Amino acid sequence: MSKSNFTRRGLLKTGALAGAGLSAPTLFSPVWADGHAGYTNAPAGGTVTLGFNVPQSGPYADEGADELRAYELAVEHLNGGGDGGMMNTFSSNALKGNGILGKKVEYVTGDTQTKPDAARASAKSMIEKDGAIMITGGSSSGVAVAVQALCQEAGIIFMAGLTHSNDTTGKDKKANGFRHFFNSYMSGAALAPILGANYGKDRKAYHLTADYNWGYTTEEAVRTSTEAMGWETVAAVKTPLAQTDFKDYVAPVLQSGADVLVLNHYGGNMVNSLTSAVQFGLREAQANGKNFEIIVPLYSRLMAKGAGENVKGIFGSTNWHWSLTDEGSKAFVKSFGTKYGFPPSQAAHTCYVQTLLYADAAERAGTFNPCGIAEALEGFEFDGMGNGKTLYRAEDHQCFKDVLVVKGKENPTSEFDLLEIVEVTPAAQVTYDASIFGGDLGTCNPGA
Amino acid sequence: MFGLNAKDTRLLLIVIGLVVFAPFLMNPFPTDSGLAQFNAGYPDLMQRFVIFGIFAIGFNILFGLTGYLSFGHAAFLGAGSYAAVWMLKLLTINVIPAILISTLVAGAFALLIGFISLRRSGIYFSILTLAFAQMAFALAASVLTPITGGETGLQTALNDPRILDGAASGTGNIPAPALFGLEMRDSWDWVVGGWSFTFNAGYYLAGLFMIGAFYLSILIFRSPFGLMLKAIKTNQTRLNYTGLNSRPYTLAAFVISGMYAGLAGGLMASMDPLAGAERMQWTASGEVVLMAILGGAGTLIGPVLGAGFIKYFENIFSKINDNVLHQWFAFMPDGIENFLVTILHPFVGKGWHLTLGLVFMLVVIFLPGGLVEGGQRIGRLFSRKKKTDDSPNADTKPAE
Amino acid sequence: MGILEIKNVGKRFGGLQALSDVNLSVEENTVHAIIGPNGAGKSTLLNCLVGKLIPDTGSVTFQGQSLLGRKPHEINQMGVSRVFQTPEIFGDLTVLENVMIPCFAHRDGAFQMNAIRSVRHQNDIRESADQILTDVNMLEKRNMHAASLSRGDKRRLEMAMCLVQDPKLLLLDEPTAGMARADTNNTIDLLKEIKEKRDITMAIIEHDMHVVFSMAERITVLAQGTPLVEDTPENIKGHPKVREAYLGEAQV
Amino acid sequence: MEAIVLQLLSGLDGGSAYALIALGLTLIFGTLGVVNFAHGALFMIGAFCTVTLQRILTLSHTVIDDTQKDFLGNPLKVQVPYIQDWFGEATSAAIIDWSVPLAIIFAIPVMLIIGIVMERGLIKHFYKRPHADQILVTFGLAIVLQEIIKAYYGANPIPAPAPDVFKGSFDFGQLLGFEANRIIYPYWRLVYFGFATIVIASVFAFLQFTTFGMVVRAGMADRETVGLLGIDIDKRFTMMFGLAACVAGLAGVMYTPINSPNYHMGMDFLVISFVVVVVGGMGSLPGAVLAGFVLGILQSFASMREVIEVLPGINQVVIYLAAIIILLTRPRGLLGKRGVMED
Repeated sequence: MSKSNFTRRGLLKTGALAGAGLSAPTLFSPVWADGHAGYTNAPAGGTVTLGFNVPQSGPYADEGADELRAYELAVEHLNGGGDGGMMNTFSSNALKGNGILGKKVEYVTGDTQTKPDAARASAKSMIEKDGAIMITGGSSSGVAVAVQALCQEAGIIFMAGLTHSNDTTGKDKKANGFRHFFNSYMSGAALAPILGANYGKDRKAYHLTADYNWGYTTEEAVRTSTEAMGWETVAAVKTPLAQTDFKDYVAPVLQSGADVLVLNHYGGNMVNSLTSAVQFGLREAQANGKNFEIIVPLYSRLMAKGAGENVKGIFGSTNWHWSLTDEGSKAFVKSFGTKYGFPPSQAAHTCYVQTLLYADAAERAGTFNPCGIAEALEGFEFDGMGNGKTLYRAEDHQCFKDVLVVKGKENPTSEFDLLEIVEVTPAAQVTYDASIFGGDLGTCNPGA
Repeated sequence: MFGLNAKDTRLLLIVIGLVVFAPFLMNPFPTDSGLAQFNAGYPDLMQRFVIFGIFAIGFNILFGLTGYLSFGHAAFLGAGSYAAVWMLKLLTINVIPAILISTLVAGAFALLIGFISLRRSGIYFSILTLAFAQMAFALAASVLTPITGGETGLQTALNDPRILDGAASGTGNIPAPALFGLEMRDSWDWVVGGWSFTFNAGYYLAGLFMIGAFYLSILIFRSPFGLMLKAIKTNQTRLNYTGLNSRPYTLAAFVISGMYAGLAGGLMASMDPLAGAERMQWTASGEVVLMAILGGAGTLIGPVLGAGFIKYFENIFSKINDNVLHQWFAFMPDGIENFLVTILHPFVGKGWHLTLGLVFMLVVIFLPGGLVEGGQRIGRLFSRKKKTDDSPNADTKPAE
Repeated sequence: MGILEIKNVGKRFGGLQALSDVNLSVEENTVHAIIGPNGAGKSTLLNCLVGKLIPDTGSVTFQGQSLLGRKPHEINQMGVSRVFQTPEIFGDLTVLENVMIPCFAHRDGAFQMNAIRSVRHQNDIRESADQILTDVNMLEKRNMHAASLSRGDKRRLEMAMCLVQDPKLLLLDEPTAGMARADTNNTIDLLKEIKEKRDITMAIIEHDMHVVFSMAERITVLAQGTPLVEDTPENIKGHPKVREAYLGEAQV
Repeated sequence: MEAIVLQLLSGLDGGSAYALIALGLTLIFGTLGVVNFAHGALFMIGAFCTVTLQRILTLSHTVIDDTQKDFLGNPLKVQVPYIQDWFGEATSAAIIDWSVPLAIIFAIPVMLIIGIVMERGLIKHFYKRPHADQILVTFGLAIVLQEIIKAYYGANPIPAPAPDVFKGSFDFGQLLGFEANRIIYPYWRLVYFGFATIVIASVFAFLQFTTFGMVVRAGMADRETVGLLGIDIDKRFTMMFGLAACVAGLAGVMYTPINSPNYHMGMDFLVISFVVVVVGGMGSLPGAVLAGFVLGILQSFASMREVIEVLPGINQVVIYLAAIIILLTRPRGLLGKRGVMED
């Protein structure tokens, strides 16, 4: 006897069961009775529900709000509203602007609070209560890994939002989870040549690393790729995630003999550590007869805004930036900017693209069955979504595309114009072997 | 019945009834109606209600009876969760060992922390417990990553050894925690008219534990041991001059309460095999304090109500977005619709924290005894009415 | 050899010599009063007896066993009970519960998970609690909240809580402080009654000469931390040193 | 040696921030007997006074610049602050540059009013209520206050830089005879340290040498007796709350260049400030200050690379570990009094 793992309210919502209600109520009918579709939350009727699980409270709430804007825009475009955005530049032409597989797209939202527990609770309520067929969003790797595992269990597709740790498609990868965003390894690989070219191959680096999983993988990636070209790592100090003032960690840097400071920090940590580093004069300082330099491996425009003038001239990498001039990016910036009055962030971009990619895969597979969608996404090559030609690699469900190396702009013209693109590192240069981070994809789980 | 007096028996029966019929009570609105947003009868939230209920009941045994305000109780919840997930990884996917071990581990942890912290009382005790819990949190999220999975949390994996039943897996999917083959996530739906009610295996297992936990807490409240604990809260000086050393009593209460937290953590991991460090953070400890005070500290049922209330807000209010608001008020003229949406917007969705903060303030200002006092006031209102309505009847009834 | 022997006790707080060279012997089954002007060291002495303070010098023995270094609850377990100047009771609990708690506190002092003990045993305890409440005339108030009692009733309740443990020595710290004359007389009667019914030794610290002279069999006068004189009430009344140090100013 | 001097400086700097926040918390607890979980929120509001002033100073009108394009390709709209029209470019730039110090003047009345309104409107009803109720109501208030700020200013940090003259660092090493550039410390952090010292000293002087302060100190010791003397202690306590709110707010104003303010910065400081207050001894002002510096310095030394290498994770827990050890060896904290908050 097969039983359901998750209830499918989505089906009930459609009225198909209104008839069932009229006949004698089937007491304790195990849900497999309506499991004929063969997968969790199979949409019946004219709508399909997507779950947008983003941080709405806590320090990443603004990033979450931007993600939500992107999702709303994507839903509008999928349902045929607005100017169509990237649907017009997307290399696959499966999407017609009539929803997904002819079903109108609806969505529910939830608050991850940037805590794995809360994110899972929120995702579960979307699956169990609202009948969501796909969950997407999030602004931290901890949340992404936790929700991805949940979706695997439940038989739901997870399209990761902003998550940069190698683990998401490495050690913790799952067959039902997909990541468009780049990762620590790619940051390191893209940054190293640029750093070498600008700062020379004889440098001594001092790492400050946020003391949690993402910090570890980022430090390792940057260390490996910079050491490969001749840099020496003087020290790597772990800083508590909850740290607000980094003076204790920044103060000894100059004495250490290092001439580069790498801040493996994100979000509030990055804003505060960079502010401290600049206060301690590191940006102007001289060491070993060279100019002292600061590097922030993962940039985000929202955080750059928080750090204000301190980002000027500081190198880092980013997944996407609104100043890209390819057709896809231009179309997206135009429809987002017209609707909301400011340019989208990289988190918004990744979330928008993920939604479109999911819808497109469903169209091409001709089903909402997660296994069908996974098959359609695996090894899928596309273009026209920013970042040039992109591959969704089958082995680890990681996207491979161009990575941007950026620098804090010296003379910004507006409050959005904070980063300038230094180099677009081609995908080939950041591609790695899928097996190096371990982990086991498992098999796709359709639930039911 | 059950060795309880009539009043307590009634309370226990009410709690049993609430747990058994929760799938109906929590889903009062037809699935298709606009108010379905307020339905809470889905497995995850119902599980959370009873699990946090257990946590709050346990906390109340310490705080409600002895008055010792622990600000680090989440550490035991976290320790229990980690222990449970490790059991699921190493031993068997069956939840029974996980739940037992998590309770014991939390108990041992509580014994250690309690033994040290109970050397002080009042706020000094609170800060000691807070310090221990914050240390546990900070270390679990960073240097203990190999044991705890760090910030990402500890999860089950495909290649876990699972000594007892590891051979069984191999389907490419991680087995779900189960009770002798009954998976915790198994659910049955019952559809009646526009309503749909979900009965979830994990919920009923957790519910069973909560009823047991509640029954035990009534026994403790009514026992001489409970009397001693109340005496500690009221007047420790007198207790000492009565020949009693209060320390073993407070320590016992602390350990019992820590074991309740461990049980809650174990159940949480059994329902959903993940244990994250943020379960130990001070905000999580603060949450259970708020649950107890909000519901009514020192009352039997209060903490359960408080737990349900806060979890309801967190899970239901946070999901109401502008879209939903527009749907509700769609029948009104556009101007009024937009006006109402604008008014409500700050309080729902991402503003759920604001509403929660306001509720805390209102409850504590107007109902010093928490939600239980609110219930009593309403009850009194009705009973007064009843008396005037049918006083002859009331008089003939034997007094309890 | 008295039931309570205090030898050469001294206690110093910073620059203040609170007690010096106190020698005192309380005979079994007597009522012994300790009087003295404010600041004479009466309370300090009492606190040294019950384990709240540890004297710097000297020794305190009860039935031949030293009390020094023992905690209050241990001293209580040896058979010493204390009544406070302001009654220390369990305000949030009912009168009956207040009396039940000392019943549970067994002389062996072992911590027991009383939760799992039989109901029958609880009934025994309830009986002895009822008995002592009858003795102090409070049976009809057994279900009242202790905090809502009058001051006199609180005092009575506190005594009941001490007596239910059948102490060998009862220490009373100004048992009539702040009472109206009628209440004071009631308390004196109660104490006398207790004394008649039981084998009990009482040590009373008191301000009110009326109480002292109507009850005490021996009186020690304390002045500036040291005993001035110890004698029977009759002799104390006429003692010139006492008049000078104490009664002269109080004019009873 | 240089490392130790530097870490000591850093510790004193961190300690001054702890001490300043803990001082206000202790003032409220000592005078009013209220456990104020909203104190962190007051610190945060102080910081947002700076942001608000910044916003007011940069209130702008739009000028369309055809020579530049915005991100959508339309002509760039340049925001021109009104004060630029009034005072000219140089003066207005200087005013905006100095907005953090100017915010002190702005924050004092604002914080006083917030503090007094809070005390009269809410806190005074909770003097006689159990500490648990006080915690719940002030915690609720803290959430409400920070959510209001979040609704208006967003969750992202907002930069509020120090005036240009305070950028850069002071070379302590050369002063002490070390090599150049070995022991340097940012000017603004030194300003903050000096500011904290002055505020702490003024609060002590105020309580020590004014009649108002004497009455309040007497009230801290024995509220009823002071009431019996016919002094309206309530009014003075209200002022005390306003003063404490001011101290917290000013700490927040001056803190903004150190860390960009965000809406949850108060909560970040809340736990640590309670630990500081309790380690110092509940109700003891010198205790709070002493504990602030002790814990700040310990934290600083525990963050040294050499220390972390020997004891991994020590930087995460040192403050709590110190708190436990101090409370176990000194039952009432460093300088606490008997019987305060022990039941």
